[in-house]
This record gives sequence, structure tokens and C-alpha cells, in this order.
Amino acid sequence: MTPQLAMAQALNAALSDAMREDDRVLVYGEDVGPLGGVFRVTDGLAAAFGPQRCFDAPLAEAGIAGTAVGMAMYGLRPVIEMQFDAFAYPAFEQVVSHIAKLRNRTRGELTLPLVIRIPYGGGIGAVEHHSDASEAYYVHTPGLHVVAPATAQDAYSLLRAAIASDDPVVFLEPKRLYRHKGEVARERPAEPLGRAAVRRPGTSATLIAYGPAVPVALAAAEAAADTEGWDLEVVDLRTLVPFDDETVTASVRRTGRAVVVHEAAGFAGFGAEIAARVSQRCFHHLEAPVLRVTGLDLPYPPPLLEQHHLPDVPRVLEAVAALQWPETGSTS
Amino acid sequence: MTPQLAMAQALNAALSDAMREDDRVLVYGEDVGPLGGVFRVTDGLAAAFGPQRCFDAPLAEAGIAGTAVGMAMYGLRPVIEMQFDAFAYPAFEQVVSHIAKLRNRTRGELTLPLVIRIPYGGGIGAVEHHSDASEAYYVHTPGLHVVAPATAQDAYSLLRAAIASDDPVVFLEPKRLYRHKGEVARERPAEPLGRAAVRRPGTSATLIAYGPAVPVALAAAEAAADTEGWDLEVVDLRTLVPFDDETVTASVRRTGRAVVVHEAAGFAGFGAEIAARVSQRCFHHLEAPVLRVTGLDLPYPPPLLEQHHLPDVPRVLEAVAALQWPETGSTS
Amino acid sequence: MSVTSRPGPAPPGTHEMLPGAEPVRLLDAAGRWVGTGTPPDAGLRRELYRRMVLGRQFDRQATALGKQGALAVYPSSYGQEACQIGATMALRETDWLFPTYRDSVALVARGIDPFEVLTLMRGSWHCGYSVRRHRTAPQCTPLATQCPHAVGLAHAARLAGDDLVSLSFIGDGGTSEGDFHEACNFAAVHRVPTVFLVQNNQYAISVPLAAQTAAPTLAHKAIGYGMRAALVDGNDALAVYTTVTEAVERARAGGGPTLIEALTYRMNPHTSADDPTRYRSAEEVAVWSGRDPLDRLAAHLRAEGLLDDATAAAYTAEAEALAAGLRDRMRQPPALDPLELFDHVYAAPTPQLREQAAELAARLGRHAS
Amino acid sequence: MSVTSRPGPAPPGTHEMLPGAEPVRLLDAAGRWVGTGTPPDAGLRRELYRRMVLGRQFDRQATALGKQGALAVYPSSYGQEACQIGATMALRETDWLFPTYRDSVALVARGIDPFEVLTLMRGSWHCGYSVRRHRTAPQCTPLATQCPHAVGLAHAARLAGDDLVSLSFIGDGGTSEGDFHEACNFAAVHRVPTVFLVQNNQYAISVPLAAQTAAPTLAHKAIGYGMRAALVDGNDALAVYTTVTEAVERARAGGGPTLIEALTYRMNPHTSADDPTRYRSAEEVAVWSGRDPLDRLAAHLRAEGLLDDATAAAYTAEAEALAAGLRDRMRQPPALDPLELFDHVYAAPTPQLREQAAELAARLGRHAS
Ligand SMILES: Cc1ncc(C[n+]2csc(CCOP(=O)(O)OP(=O)(O)O)c2C)c(N)n1
Ligand SMILES: Cc1ncc(C[n+]2csc(CCOP(=O)(O)OP(=O)(O)O)c2C)c(N)n1
Ligand SMILES: [Mg+2]
Ligand SMILES: [Mg+2]
Repeated sequence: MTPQLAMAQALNAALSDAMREDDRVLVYGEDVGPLGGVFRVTDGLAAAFGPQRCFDAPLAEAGIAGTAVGMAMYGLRPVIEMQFDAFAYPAFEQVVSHIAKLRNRTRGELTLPLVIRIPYGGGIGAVEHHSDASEAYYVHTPGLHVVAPATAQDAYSLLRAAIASDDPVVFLEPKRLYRHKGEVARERPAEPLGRAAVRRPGTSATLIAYGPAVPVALAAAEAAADTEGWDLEVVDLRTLVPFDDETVTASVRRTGRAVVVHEAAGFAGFGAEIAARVSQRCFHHLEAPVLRVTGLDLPYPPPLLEQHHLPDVPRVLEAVAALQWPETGSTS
Repeated sequence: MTPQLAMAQALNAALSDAMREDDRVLVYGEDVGPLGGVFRVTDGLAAAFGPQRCFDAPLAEAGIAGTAVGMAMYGLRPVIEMQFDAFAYPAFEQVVSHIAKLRNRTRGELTLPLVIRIPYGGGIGAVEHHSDASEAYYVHTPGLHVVAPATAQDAYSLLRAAIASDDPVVFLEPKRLYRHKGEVARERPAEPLGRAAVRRPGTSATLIAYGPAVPVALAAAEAAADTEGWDLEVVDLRTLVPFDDETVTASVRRTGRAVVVHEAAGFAGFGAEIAARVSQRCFHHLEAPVLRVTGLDLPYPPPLLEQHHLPDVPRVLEAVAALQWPETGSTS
Repeated sequence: MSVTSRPGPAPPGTHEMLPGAEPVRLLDAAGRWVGTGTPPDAGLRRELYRRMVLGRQFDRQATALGKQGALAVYPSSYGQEACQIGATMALRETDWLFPTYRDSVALVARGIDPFEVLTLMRGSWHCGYSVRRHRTAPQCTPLATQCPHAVGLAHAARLAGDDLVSLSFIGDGGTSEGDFHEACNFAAVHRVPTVFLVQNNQYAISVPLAAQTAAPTLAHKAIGYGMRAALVDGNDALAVYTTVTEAVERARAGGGPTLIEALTYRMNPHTSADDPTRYRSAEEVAVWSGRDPLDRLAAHLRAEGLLDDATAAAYTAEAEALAAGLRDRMRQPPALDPLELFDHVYAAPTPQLREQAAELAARLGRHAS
Repeated sequence: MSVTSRPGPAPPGTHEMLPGAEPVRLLDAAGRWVGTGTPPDAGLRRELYRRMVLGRQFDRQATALGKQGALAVYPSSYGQEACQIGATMALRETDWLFPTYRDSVALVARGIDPFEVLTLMRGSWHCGYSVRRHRTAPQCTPLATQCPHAVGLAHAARLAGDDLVSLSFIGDGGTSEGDFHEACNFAAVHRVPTVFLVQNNQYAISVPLAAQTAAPTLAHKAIGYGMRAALVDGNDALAVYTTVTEAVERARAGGGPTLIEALTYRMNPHTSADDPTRYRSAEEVAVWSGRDPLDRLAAHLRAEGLLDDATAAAYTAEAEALAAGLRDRMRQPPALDPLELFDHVYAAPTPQLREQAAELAARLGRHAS
């Protein structure tokens, strides 16, 4: 029987399996050693693999990202942790000006097998700076892959794939799903990055989501099926870059309607790219404009107000209801 | 007669007028003092206003941005210069986690009248890191205004408006327009930020552009009028945040077709937001999908190849041609 | 701006940029005065102690609220009262304080309503007190980023001819960040009237000092900026108070910045969410328990006849009243208006924010303002 | 990874973390040996000089190409040959060099084809030489960002049990950046086999050292990291070579990192686009003209009988041939394929890049590969 693991445990398993199979893989960051990470994703790795393979660096994100570049240049495969989205910003120059560009700069001579793990997003009642959703900064930076799992299995498989990739990967781990359990088959071969998954087939409209928005989209689809009679398809992007146009476009061409759901602020968020591509590629199939249900265009609110910021089932359903349904179907 | 000034001179005039009118305005950064900036935008300011009002800070962008926060907290109105887009990245944490958020954090008690000037974009034959177009990172960050002038007059007026604003402004100066001349009326009152301008009225389709892409769009419109008989409207956004939905939407509803032009990489670039908004807001008026003509999804190329990356007139015309014109108009 | 370069004290000599071989200590373990000069004024010493008692009790209450889930998180100051309060009391009202998430007790000592202090940790807003009135920046979470703010503010004040000083708190871990480096360097080059106080509590969450630096002490960083250095026993409130006062007054007089390292210990977990048994021993904690800053100052005051049982009891009672009041006020659910979210993004909401506010208002069954 | 913690030299004592009162100088102004030990091997000294002559001529040629517009930009090394070449020659072939945009002459001395060195400045690609073959990172433009790379690489090598050392060049201005701080700190804490060589050429573009630091010297930053420090006359090739060699070999033996400051001067404008008359005086330049590093080493070699007119002429001829060859090759227009742009973004182009490549190919009238 496939064991049930929480997403944090699935990630831990992925790190540990990767470290066991390939001694070039090493893990470092802040509090990832003896403490096992503030979310315990690196729990036990220092003990199992020793302080050379899993250790705490001085508290300096640019330094962590920058030294990882050097390590990758020498043939290691570093997996570094940024403690929260907002604490990756000090490393931004290293990420944008080096990590994303080193392969290109050297005409492919240097590869950069490096994974930047970032506990991602909000919804955990945390104080300021602990709930940012920063994917828009990374997806716009050519040279980076960007991954956001929504299930424990994907957390495992996609992290294995990220570590196996010869390109740098920004790996966004939805904090509020860390304790969500799911079946995790560890023997499954790592899939290539870049494939979306249809989590729920449907015919009325397509919900496009990733990371922590996927369970919201699925819940909305269930609610819509129960109460409104809409049969919503849910596409989980899994990998933001490379983007799986094929799956997304095929779905929307079939359903003719689409809503994008994500947690980050909407303005110039990743949903803008999705909506723009879908609007262009499915132009003649669309019955209604592509809508977006996203975080508000605000600095992340204090935790006691975060529920108003985060997309939830009612907001998704509201958007679906606004998809210009033919008269007959408009009331239920 | 209104004098002709190069854009760099217009910016210099704006700084100098603002400093003269308001002694809370001060200018600092790297090489902005005796040298007058690598593009000479701050030429003469140190001599005219003294080394306290215009000076060179130690070479440290986070330090420059971070000290500016403290200065603004004390009531000054700092205008800081980042030498090139890519050299603003070290300040990213200060910009995102503080500059954009301090007003919000303090429930409006602290305002943050601070301008970050960034020589923006490419097309000047410069080596790596000197030609990035980084607006997507800023426009997605709530709390920041983002401005990109395309004419000498706007460079003057919008910089005055930015300095007058009580909110932080990221001010993107198109490097390759620094030497472009135009009439500059210095006595004109500063306009509020947030208004786009129709640079060329037209009826066939709308070109939406900002900063260095505006002259390209205008040239394309002229070429189209001459050779293809299309009458293209050109909207210059001027201010990216706040976004002037009204002007843009009105134009596209009238023309029914739109092409967005910008220099940054297309994927999840600001053009995605524009295309997504226009697609949604003008859904029933659109005769064709909104297209984007942008930089390629690559690290900025070496200068001898940059012309293949940057939007140019032929690419804009190609996109316009692809706007699903009715059969009769498809050949000329 | 009307600044002229005022003649100030001479720049520091090389020896002043290096800390002494031993930390400055004015009270020995038993609270005996071992300083060379005379101790600070008796009233001040008592007041220091009183605020430490209040601070300790506040911290205990906040820790309890954290455990009960009434706060989103609480990073305790237990053990660091001498640093936080000694330093805060060295400031004038017109000076500016730049605290971190760790420094709630400093804020209470600064006279900020304890309930307002906890707004951030409670999660009802990001800052609950008036920054301007208290001349105290919001508690800063992104490590070391408050340092350049403090430097910029003090520099601006100096340009304006105002004789105020800023003080930034920072942790041992925070000194590893680039922003600390850039702030120190700017301050030293421009001789900014600012003081950096490193509370070296030996850990950055789980990471011990040895994994943070190989320097003889953190105070040894000062000479790399050309700044004065001081190393002080951070559990000795009089030593902290005196050292910070000297640095602040020298800065005020135009003598430039100082980097002070105060040696102390974080007695509690990093925050209510932390499990310190994973990375440090009970023995180590026990050693530091024996160095309690309140006990030390109390012993001193009693030996000097500055504290009797009645006064001590009065302080305790005041502290308990503070805690009880805090507890009570925390019981009231916060009055929060979600629509206020839109009010403080910009001076005036953008058209897009107005649309979003209207949508939220509609969802809440209300009209947008 | 098969690392065990090898017993290495002891960590530095506090006094070793501070530079000497005077910069290390082995040749006086007239080229006389003033060191305590014996000078480096005669062949080596001659080779140093030969490479300096080649470097100087290369630099002159590149500067001319910059002025003619054949290069996008050229940051000259003129005056800094002793630093760049002395340091580079202290490395083994297996060691790694992390240069900046300023260090073209170091790359030539490292044995990289001068034409390939200039690829970045010419603008045909971002790096023109094989990084792996030469164990030389691409020339780095974002200031100080190369330092953590050098640290990470050397740390990885140590983990792998390889006894190599990395050396990063950095400018005086670059030391103000946070990345320098973070790199130094990591290196010292983990005792990484790396050397930081600060070429203090007195200016960061237009900004003089005094606006960059108030420290007694930049080498005084070392003690703040717990690292060994050295201050050296950067126009004395033997002093640079010897000091860097010591640091490199100590690092190799497990003795940890060293921060070296080399005092020198940027004789030319910052780059071909700069106008130094705006910020420095002709007198100042003239003073440093009198301290030319080539002249000093030449005087030494001649006095020691290690350089005669014939050899000098041979070096000059070799240098002129190098420059002429460079000039000729620069005349050929670069063979660039725009479609190659898509090949190196990822290991395999994304579907989106394949689309864009096809579009560009169509525009160029070609088929995408
Ligand atoms: C830039 C940044 N990186 C990481 C964090 C996460 N974080 C919060 S507290 C902390 C440890 C800080 O240690 P120290 O500076 O010693 O202060 P202390 O908590 O001990 O008072 C870390 C890593 C952060 N807040 N900011
Ligand atoms: C992060 C960053 N900020 C700014 C620049 C622009 N810039 C290029 S060279 C330079 C001066 C560097 O001075 P220094 O470190 O002393 O080196 P030198 O040029 O004198 O060799 C500046 C500011 C840059 N390249 N990178
Ligand atoms: Mg600490
Ligand atoms: Mg320099």
C-alpha cells in the first residue's frame, strides 16, 4: 500500500532519497541543520548525512544563493532553503543576475543544477513578511524553472525532478499544505518538469490553479457541482515555467470558459500571463472573458484579515457565475 | 519659445527645479555627485546645491535604498539613483519589504515620498547587466508607483510629479532616449500620475506602449499609414502604476484591435497584465486576440545581437497584420 | 536643510575601533559595583530595575498569550531585559529607536502601551503604536533591514540641524546580513549620529554564534568600518546603560557612530513556535539562568539600600496589574474593518483598488466608502 | 563527497587578522629589494615582468579598440598590472580565478587567448573563453557578486577532497556591497580555501576611497570576519606575488581564507566612456605615474642582471605581435547566429522558446533548428 505522508514529509523524503542516491546533492540554508528547518522539511538530514551534506550557513541569503552558484559550478547539486518568500528577496540579485543567467553567459558550458526551496504563500496566520507569494518575480526571469506542487505526491516527485534538473529551479512549497496528507509513491520515476495535470475533468468551464490555490479550486468545483450544476474542470499547473500551454489550451478550448486562481496579488501576477495566453490562444473558443480570482493588490494583510485577501470558494464561484452563461443556465 | 532639451537634460532640469523649490529634496546614489551621473542626469547638482543635497553614497544599493527610507521617515524627499536596472536588484528587499509597505504598515502614519530613478532598458549596445528591463518586478509590488516617460516633456513633468508624490515611485528612464530631444515647458504644473496619453489617434487598431517602446510604436504607426493603409492609434501609458484603464479601454473598444509593445521579456511581463485586462474589459469589442510584441524570453543578449531581442517596426507591423483583418483589408 | 559641518570630536583612533579584551562590566555576578567611576544616579538605577520588572512580567504574559494562541507568535525577550531596557533608557525622548521583532520589552520601556506593542504579534495590524509620537520605528522582521533606516533617519536629522540620535537593535544572526554591512559603512563614512546595538543572545533561532562568525567578537567588526567599538556584559543593566549613553552622547556631539555588542542569552525558545531542545542543552540554559539580569540589579540595589521589600512588592504589583490589564484587553476581539485594507496602500487608492474595495464591500454586504 | 575534517594549521590569532602598519613592500621605488627573505626565483621574476609587458600592451590595444568603437566598452587595467598578474601567477592551473570586468589583463596572464578575453567587451557574447578549461569564471559585472561564487566553489572542492584554492578579485568600491560581507563571513566561518584580493585603485568610477570607507585600511575588515589580513603595495609585483602565494598556500593547507588589500591606482578613465577630469586632478595622476609597476620591476631586474636590452626588446616585440594579432582578429566581423540565443537558456528550450525561435527564424528567412 502506498503510504500517506504530509507534504512536508514527502519533501523530506525527496531530499533524503536524492541525497542517498547522489552524493553531489547537499542541503543548506538557515536552521536546516540540527533544527530540521522551521517547517521540519529537512528533519533528520544532518544526522543521516552529516554536517557536510546538510548544514546551516551564516544568516545571509545572498551569501547562501551566491555560494550555491560556486558549488554548482564545481559539480555539486545544492538545494538551498530560503526561510520564507520575503526572506529570499536579499538573494534577488544572485538569482536574477547569476543563477538565471550562468548557463546562457557561458554558452551552455556551465550548467547550474541548483534548487531554491521557498516555503510559499500565506493562509497560516503568520505575521508580516511570512506570507508573501513571490512567483511573479521568478516566472518573469528567463533561465529559471518555477515549480509549485499542490499534492504530497507532486511535492515528492517534482522535488526529485527539480534536483535532477541541470537547470536552476525555484521550488515553491505551499506552507498551508505542509500538513496535508496524501499518498506518496517514492519509487515512481521523476517526471520531467513542465506538465500540468487535470485534477478534475469537467465540461462547463476550466479553473486554472497551482500550489495552494488548487485545493480551493477543487473545493469550488465540488461545490459548483453540488449546488449549481456546473461541471468544472480543474487544471493544476504544477510547473509554472516551463508552462504547459498544451494542456491548458486544450482544456479551455473544450470548455470555452476559464477562471485563473492564485494567491499572489492580481495586478501583473502570474495569472495575467495565463489569462493573456489563454485569451489569445483560445480566442475563438471563448464564450466569456477569462477571469482572475487572486489576492488583492495590497501588501499582504495582517493575519486576522488575510481571509479577505486569499481566494476562497465563494470568490471562485462568483467568478464562475460571471462567465456569461446562456440565459437558460443562469439561475439554478 | 519652449526650449528643446534632450531627455537627460529635461530630467536634470526637473531635479534642479525640485531641489530649488523644496529644500527637503535631496539626490544621492553612485557617481551622482561630482561626476553628475554616468548619464549626466545629475550634472551640476552637487555644485549648485552642495554636497549635502547631492552626494555619492558608499557603493551599496540596499544601503542607498534603506537609508532613503530613514530619510523619508524624517521628512526629506530623497531621489536616489540606481546606476542601471540590474544594479537595483541588490536593493530589492528594501524596495519590496519596506519602501512599498511602510505606509501600509503604519496605517498611513508614515508616508514615503521617495523616488528611485533607474536608467532603464537596452538598445544602447551595452554589455551584460546594463540593459535589463525590470518593470515587471515593480509593477507587481503593491505600494509602488511605476513611471516610464517616453518624451522629454514627460521626463520633466512626470519626474516633478514623482518627487511631489507622497508615495514611493520607481522612475524608469529609457536609456536610449536620453539624448532624444523635445520641447520642454518647465512652468507647466506637475500632472498627477496615472494618466496615459494618446500620442497618435487612429481607428484601425491600438498600439499600447510605454517608455522606449513608444517611439517604436509611433514609427510603426507611421509606416503602417504609409504602406498598409492602417490608421493605428498609439497609447503611451506614461504611468504603469496606477494604470489608466479608462484611456486604454476606451481606445481598444473603439478600434477593436490591440497590440502591446514593450522591451522586457514577454513571459509574465507587464504586457501580460495589459493584454489580460484589455481582453477582459473589451471582450465584446475585440475583433482579434490582443497580441504582444516584446523582448524574447531570454537573458538580455550580448549587444551585437540585441536587435533581434528588441521590438522593432517590422515586428510590430507583423503583429498588426495578424490581427485577423476582414478579407477585403488583408492585402494592400 | 541648513547644515554646516559642525566641529565635532575627533574621529576615533584605531585602538578605539577595537573592543576591550573583556566586556564592560560594572556589576559583578553578585551585583557589587566593580566600575571605576561612580554608579549612575540612584533614581535612575531604581527606574531601570522597575522597568525591568515590568518588562519581565509583560514578557511572561505575552509568552502565555502566545502559547494560548491569542498571539500569532511571540518572540520572547526573557533574559535580554538589561540590554533592551538599559539601551532604551539611554535615549532621549527625541531620539529614535529602531527595534526588531525581538524587542517588545524595549518598546514597553520606551513608554508604549503594551497592548499597542502586541498588535503586530496579535495579527490585527503590522504596527499598533504611533511611530512618530514614540519616535520608534515599527518592529522590523526582515533581518538587519532596520539598520539602514536608522542611519538614514539620523543622517537626515543631522542635515536638518536637529541633535538627535538613532539606535538600532540587531541580533547576532542579523550581523551576517549584507544590510548590516551597508548600514555600518554608510554611518561611518558620513559620521552619522547612530548607535548599533547587537544583542548577542548566542543564537539565531537554532544556529549558534560559532556558525555565524569566526571573529574574536562581533564588536571587532567596527574597525572594518572605521567606527568605535564596545563590548559589554549584556546582563549587566548598568554596563549597558552606561555604554550606550556614552555612545549616544558622543554621536549627538558629532563624534560619529558606535557598534556595541552586548553579550546575553535568549532564555526562552526563539518564538512560541520553536523547540530549542533540538539544538541546545539544558545545562547551557541553566548556566545562563544563574546570570539573570534582574537578579543582578536587584542584588545591587538591595546592597546599596536602594530597594526594600515594600518597593519590590510595589513593582511586582504594578507589573501584575500591567499583565492583568493586558490579558483583559486581549480578551476583547479586535475591531477590524477589512475595508481599511485599501486605505493605506497609497495616499489615495488607485482606480483598481477602488474596484477591489467595492467588490469586497459587496461580498461583505456593505457599501464601499 | 568524501570529506573528513583534515587537521590544518591553527586558526589565525587576533594579531594576524590585522594588517601591518605599513603595506608589504619588497621593492622600493627604485626597484631595490627591501624584503627580509630572498626574492622569488629569477625565472619567475622575469616571467612576471614578461607577462606585465604583454598585459600592458594588450591593455593599450584594447583601450584603442574601445576608443575606435570596436569594443562596446573597455575598463582598463593600466597601472594595476602588478596586482593582476602578481596574483594570477600565484595560482596553480587547478586553482580557480574569479575576475571582474576590470581584470582582463589577469586573464591574459592566466593564458587565455586575448581575443577570447575581449568577447564580453566586444559584445559578441557574455563570455568568450572556456570557463572550465581555464578554471576562470566569466568576468563579473555586478559588483562583489563573484565573491560568494569563489567561496562556494572552493568550499565544494574542499568537500570533494580536492586541494584547490579560489581567488576573487574585487575593487575598493565593491567592498561596500553586502555580497562582499556575506562572502567573507561564510569563508571565515567555514574556513574555506579562498583568497579575496582587493585592488584598491582609489576610485569606484568617480568616487574616491574616502567616500567609500572610514576604516584605517580595507584590510582592517578581515578581523570582523576572523580572517587573516594583509596589506600590500599593489604596484610592487614581487610583494603582490609573494603575499598572494602565502595566502593561497596557507588556504590550500587548510589554514582558511585571507583578505588582501593591494594599494594601486587606476591610471586610465574608469572605462572608455568615462571622463575622469570631472573628479580627479592631473597632479594626482602624475604622482602615480611615477610609481609605475612595470618600471619598478624592470629597474629591479636590470639591477639584478636579469633583464638586458635584448630581452626587453624581445618582450616588447612579443607584446606588439600580440596586439597586432588582436587588432587583426578584431577586424573580422564576428560570426554570430541569432538563433543560438535560444540554445542556452535551459538545457532544452521550452515550448515557448521553440515558438519564438521559429518566429525569429522566419523573420530571418531561415528555418529554426
Ligand atoms: C532577511 C531575513 N532572513 C531570515 C529571517 C527569518 N528569521 C527570523 S528571526 C531569525 C534569526 C535571527 O537571529 P538573531 O539576529 O540572532 O536575532 P534573535 O532572534 O536571536 O534576537 C531568522 C533566521 C528573517 N526574519 N529575515
Ligand atoms: C551591483 C552593482 N552596482 C553598480 C555597478 C556599476 N559600477 C560598475 S563599476 C563601478 C565602480 C566599481 O568600483 P571598484 O569596485 O572600486 O572597482 P574598479 O572599477 O575601480 O576596478 C560601478 C558603480 C555594478 N557594476 N554593480
Ligand atoms: Mg540571536
Ligand atoms: Mg576601484
